[in-house]
Amino acid sequence: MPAVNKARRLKQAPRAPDPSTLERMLYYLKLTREAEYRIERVLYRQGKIVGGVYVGRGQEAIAVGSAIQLVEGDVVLPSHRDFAAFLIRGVSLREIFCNWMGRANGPTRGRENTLHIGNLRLGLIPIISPLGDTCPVACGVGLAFKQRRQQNVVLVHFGEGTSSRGDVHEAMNLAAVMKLPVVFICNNNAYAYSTPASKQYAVRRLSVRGAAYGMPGVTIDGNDVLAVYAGAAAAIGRARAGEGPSFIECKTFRMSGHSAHDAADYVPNELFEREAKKDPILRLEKLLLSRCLVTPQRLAQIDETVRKEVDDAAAFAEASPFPDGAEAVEGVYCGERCFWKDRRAGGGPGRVPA
Amino acid sequence: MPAVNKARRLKQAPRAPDPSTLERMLYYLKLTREAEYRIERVLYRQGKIVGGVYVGRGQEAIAVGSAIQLVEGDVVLPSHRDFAAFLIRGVSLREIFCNWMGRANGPTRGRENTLHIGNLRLGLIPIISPLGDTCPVACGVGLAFKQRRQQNVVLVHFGEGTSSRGDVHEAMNLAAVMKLPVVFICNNNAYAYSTPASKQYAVRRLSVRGAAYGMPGVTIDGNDVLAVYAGAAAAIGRARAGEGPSFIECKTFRMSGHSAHDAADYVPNELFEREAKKDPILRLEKLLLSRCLVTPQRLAQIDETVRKEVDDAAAFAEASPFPDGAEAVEGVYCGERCFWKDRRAGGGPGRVPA
Amino acid sequence: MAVLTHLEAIRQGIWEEMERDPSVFLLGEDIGAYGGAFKVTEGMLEKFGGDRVIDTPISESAIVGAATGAALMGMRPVVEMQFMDFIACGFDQIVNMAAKIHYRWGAAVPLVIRGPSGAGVHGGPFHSQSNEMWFVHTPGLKVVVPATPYDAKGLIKAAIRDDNPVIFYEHKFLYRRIKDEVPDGDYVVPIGKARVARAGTDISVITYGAMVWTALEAASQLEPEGISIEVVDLRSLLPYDEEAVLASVRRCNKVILLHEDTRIGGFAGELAATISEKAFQDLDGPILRVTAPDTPVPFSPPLEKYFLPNAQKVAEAARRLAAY
Amino acid sequence: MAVLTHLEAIRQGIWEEMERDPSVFLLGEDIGAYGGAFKVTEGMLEKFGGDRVIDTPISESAIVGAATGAALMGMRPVVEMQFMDFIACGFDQIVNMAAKIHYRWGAAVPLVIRGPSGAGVHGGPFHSQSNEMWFVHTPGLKVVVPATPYDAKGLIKAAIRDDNPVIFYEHKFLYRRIKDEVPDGDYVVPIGKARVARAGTDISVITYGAMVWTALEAASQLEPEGISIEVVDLRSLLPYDEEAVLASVRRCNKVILLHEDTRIGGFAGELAATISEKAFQDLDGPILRVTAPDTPVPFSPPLEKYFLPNAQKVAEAARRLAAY
Ligand SMILES: Cc1ncc(C[n+]2csc(CCOP(=O)(O)OP(=O)(O)O)c2C)c(N)n1
Ligand SMILES: Cc1ncc(C[n+]2csc(CCOP(=O)(O)OP(=O)(O)O)c2C)c(N)n1
Ligand SMILES: [Mg+2]
Ligand SMILES: [Mg+2]
Repeated sequence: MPAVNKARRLKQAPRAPDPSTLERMLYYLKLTREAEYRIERVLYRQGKIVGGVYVGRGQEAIAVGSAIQLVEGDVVLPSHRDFAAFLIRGVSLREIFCNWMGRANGPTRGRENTLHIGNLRLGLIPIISPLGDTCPVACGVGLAFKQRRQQNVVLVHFGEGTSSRGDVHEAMNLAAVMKLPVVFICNNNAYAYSTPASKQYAVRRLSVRGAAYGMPGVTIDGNDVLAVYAGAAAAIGRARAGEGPSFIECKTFRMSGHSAHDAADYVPNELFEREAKKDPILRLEKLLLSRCLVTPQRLAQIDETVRKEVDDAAAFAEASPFPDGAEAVEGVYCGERCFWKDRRAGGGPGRVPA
Repeated sequence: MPAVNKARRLKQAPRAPDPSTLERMLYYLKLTREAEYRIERVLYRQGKIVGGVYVGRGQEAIAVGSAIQLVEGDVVLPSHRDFAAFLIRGVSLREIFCNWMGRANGPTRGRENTLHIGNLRLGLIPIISPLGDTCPVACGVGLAFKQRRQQNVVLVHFGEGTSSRGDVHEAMNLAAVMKLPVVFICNNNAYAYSTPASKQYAVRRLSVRGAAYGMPGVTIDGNDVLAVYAGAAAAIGRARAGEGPSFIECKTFRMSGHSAHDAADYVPNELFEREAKKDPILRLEKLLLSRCLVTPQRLAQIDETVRKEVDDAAAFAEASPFPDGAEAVEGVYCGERCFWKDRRAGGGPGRVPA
Repeated sequence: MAVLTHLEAIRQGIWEEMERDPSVFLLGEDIGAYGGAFKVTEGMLEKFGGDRVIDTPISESAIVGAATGAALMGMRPVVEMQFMDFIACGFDQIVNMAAKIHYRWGAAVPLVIRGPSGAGVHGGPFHSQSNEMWFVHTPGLKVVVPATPYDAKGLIKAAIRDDNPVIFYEHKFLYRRIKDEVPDGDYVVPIGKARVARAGTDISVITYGAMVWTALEAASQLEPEGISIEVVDLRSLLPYDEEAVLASVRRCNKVILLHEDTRIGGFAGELAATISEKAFQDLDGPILRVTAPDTPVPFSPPLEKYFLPNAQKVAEAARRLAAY
Repeated sequence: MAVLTHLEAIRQGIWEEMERDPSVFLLGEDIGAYGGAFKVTEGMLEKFGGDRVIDTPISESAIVGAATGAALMGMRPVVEMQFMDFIACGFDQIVNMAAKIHYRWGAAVPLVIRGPSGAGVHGGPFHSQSNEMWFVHTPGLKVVVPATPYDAKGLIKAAIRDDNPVIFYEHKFLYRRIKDEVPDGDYVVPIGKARVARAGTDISVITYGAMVWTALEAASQLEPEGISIEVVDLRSLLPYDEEAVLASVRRCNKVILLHEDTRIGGFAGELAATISEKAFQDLDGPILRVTAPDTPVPFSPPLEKYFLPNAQKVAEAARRLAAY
């Protein structure tokens, strides 16, 4: 299994990943795909997951190609479909499965579901359901970096539907005015629940919004992990150099319903078929094979590792206890005898495990 | 005194005003200037106006050059500095002064102050203090027009400071997606209270925001009433033709403090001096004289009329009674025995007095 | 008469109003082709067309503001919040714009904002809230909280016909779990009139929304113990039926205030203040509250269960009070 | 000891905290060169520099959200709302993002949102609101409402040092009208402890904010009539000092709940519920409320005067209650 990115300082990130990074990206793509599959298509259908289930099938390259570049102290605020960001930053699959299944030993101790997992040590601030709210929060993270003359960056992901919300506007404007080290990444997967992009905005490319605030705006192929990598590298480089925020529109497609209970009848089947051909995992596999950066045997190994990891996490979570109901009333306030003491998440970001 | 615009239907408004419209515009510019002067520099200082006093000195051309083109059924949502819009739509100076002075016979019966005057018969929806809130409301007005296949338009004014608020974004996006007949007019007077435009946004021209939503965006000289007229005419024409919203940035300058108690020490004196030379009234006077569309005698006449009207309104308001305190608890809800019955403002816009 | 679920009753109410009055139209996210996240508006796009069933971008503030603008023009917009939790994103437009217009300058704002609220379906902190008190505390609004299919249909019609902004809470736990006979044709349940859901003599349980069913369950449990519970279903919180509340207190002389919402600043406080001012002489025991504790709504089933009031908790309070 | 106005006491408290702790910084509209609409932050830009006194665009939601993000990074942002009325524009970020983070995943959110609230200066419906109840009803927040310069300084310090989001209400009517001796150096008034502003024996008036002064005025008026009023200043509403409230009720046995905020859903309800549950036996008369009526705040002086509670209204209620 590829090692986790070493903490380091980069003035300017390279625009293209080295071979080991390429393999790590493939691994995370596959791990994400398999883990989400298990959650959405197996555990949910078995009734083992209660509550909403959202997956990022088909759009995994966005989180992978961007989060892979983060270093110690950086922060990411993923959307509800950026599973890979959590893995890359160092949240274990076991933790994630426990959270999804409401177990006591999950990172939120059963208070939250899905990817609502925060960990400041790992530089992760989770989404909340009111969409767009994380964009201003990302600005504040960037502001703290700037105030402390820290060369860190913040990535914040949101869907094209979310781009309609006022908070996204206020945040992008604030970031531009204050020159904050924030990278705004729009995961444009063509639908917001049942609403197609044509009913969400009236421009050809959302990246034109960058210019409206005074920051670079680009539209890239979000299913091409190398394009994401390059686009994110440029934006991260700008941010680290103190040149301010950027906006990246990643074009992709939601290869699932909005959530597990949604059959997505409103999406024409041709679209699914057309988009399936652009699958980011297949594309990266093909590339690595063609460049002889990976062998078919190695691919099989990765698949095997991934399957085992997911098996392990699912089994671990299923065997984990539910919280005691009475815990519900604890830990509303941060104070001396903190409910969270042993797993305290506060106090600024720490280090990504080396 | 020039007659009020006759109600009529226009597919495409002419881009340049005829001579009688030019004189009417001059009249409204002067009437506004004089009325605001009386309020801010006389009555307020005499302690006869309690509460905040905001004026639009120097930027009167924006409301005049746009509202003058409205016809029966159109609606305008002015900013807190668009005094002229109220006059042009047919609110009397007496009513406005009574409102400002909290009198019982003012249009809000003392419940509201300043230009918070609504009148649906006259197609006027007032601002509320939380800035930007009127932009979504303007969309709803436009939506009703569209649903009813009514060829009317909506104008909504807001400051460049207000453009930072999420509601403006949500409204502009909604209007573009739904192709609503809304004209967004940004009164860019270089300051938001003490905050200069450079701390408000990071682009050279706010009009670039138009393109970000998929609507035309132009920047024009807001101190040139003819430029405003032409810009508004184009946008209104588009809207009436069902071609959707437009965005007009009117560059101007706030020739006053933010409010009457603000000496605006934060504005460099040179700026005031430079901007004073661009005064919209002087410019229009000069133009009309040079084209022999008005004589110096006629100008003096207008000044005299204006002074008398303002004298009359101020005297009327001063002589008007305050409301009875017990009225405070009436009319919270619209119902059968409505407090507002006799002056009912609801039920769709009516006609502009011919 | 047909047997309808809570959800179907709401749908039928909206449907009939749209047939009756061409100025009624719907605005919200995914309400058109998809029929709404809970399918309340299913079939309406086909029936009433895209001019009257409008899918919007994700922008709650613009949605509420646009509805207000249309209402000022004499239309009767009915806004769906996909979950009532997200009403916080359109909050300013509701409390500052829509709520205050009539008082400020006299215009009518016939606007309904409706959507699913409440917990019990493991929705976590952002798909489970009961946030009615923000609006109960905003003069100029009306706040409606039906408990039965009959009331849901009659009250949504009253809300749509009302000339004021009405916030209409639909409890998602009731949507498909509660069924009842509902008259086919037109009827209206007036806003502001409570209903005695069950008559009793010993203790009055005053409540609203999904908790009406909890109170009824507790009443059944207590009957064999010889404790007679009266259940008052408020139906609307702003305005609320003070007379009905006081009358029930005067009948039973003991009172429990029950809501799913959290405790501090919940509606029980308002009721307690009114009762302890106006029925002080009639009280034979302390006023007890049964509410959710003051926390966000937790996700995991055991936590959520602990969080929510239920029949057992009501019954315990009633036993304590009966013994007083 | 120096004699400071309410406003100066707040300024001094913030100033000292900024000197003490480099992670404290200010964010808001016109707070830098201009020193804030009411001049609370005057001189701070010069003293602490542009990295710590930051003028923002007009975007309350971004301001609150950014402050939350900075707080998560270990900073201690103090946000100014130019008027507390505009907090509605950042509402969702407060109630959904900031308030719930600690409960959801354990991080600390040391954030203060402060600004002028309240009526009495003819500010009209949007510069006069008392909207504290929205936040009192949001678990995870703290809500502080000082009445005296001493408390204002000590409580703003406590708020800044608190690891939770605190909403800090400054009454604009008190800003320059109230002066008092305030210790120069460092002291903290703990959040959650009430204060007996005046001891008495007959009737307890429980209140907060500017109304503390109204209660004291009423108490003076009633003294010659032989009615002894105790005035309890709550200082904070979330958490609030239940013990102090109950102790005062037990001393006086009669109680008036007073606030400037409107009635339905106001804090008096919460107090009434607690008292009528936990001090039921101690009450010798109905619990009376003196509050603003349920309307927006009107502009014109006679209307605003009618709207606001005052000493006369409190005294009348007290006479009624004394005669009970
Ligand atoms: C403010 C707000 N409104 C509505 C919702 C309900 N909702 C949840 S996800 C979603 C669609 C989001 O679309 P998009 O931003 O494109 O992200 P995607 O799900 O496509 O990744 C909606 C409407 C919400 N969570 N928050
Ligand atoms: C949401 C909101 N935040 C803050 C304020 C306080 N405020 C009133 S006017 C103003 C400046 C407005 O600037 P701009 O939009 O440029 O309009 P201008 O006054 O310059 O015409 C501010 C900050 C407000 N009214 N509403
Ligand atoms: Mg999407
Ligand atoms: Mg301005």
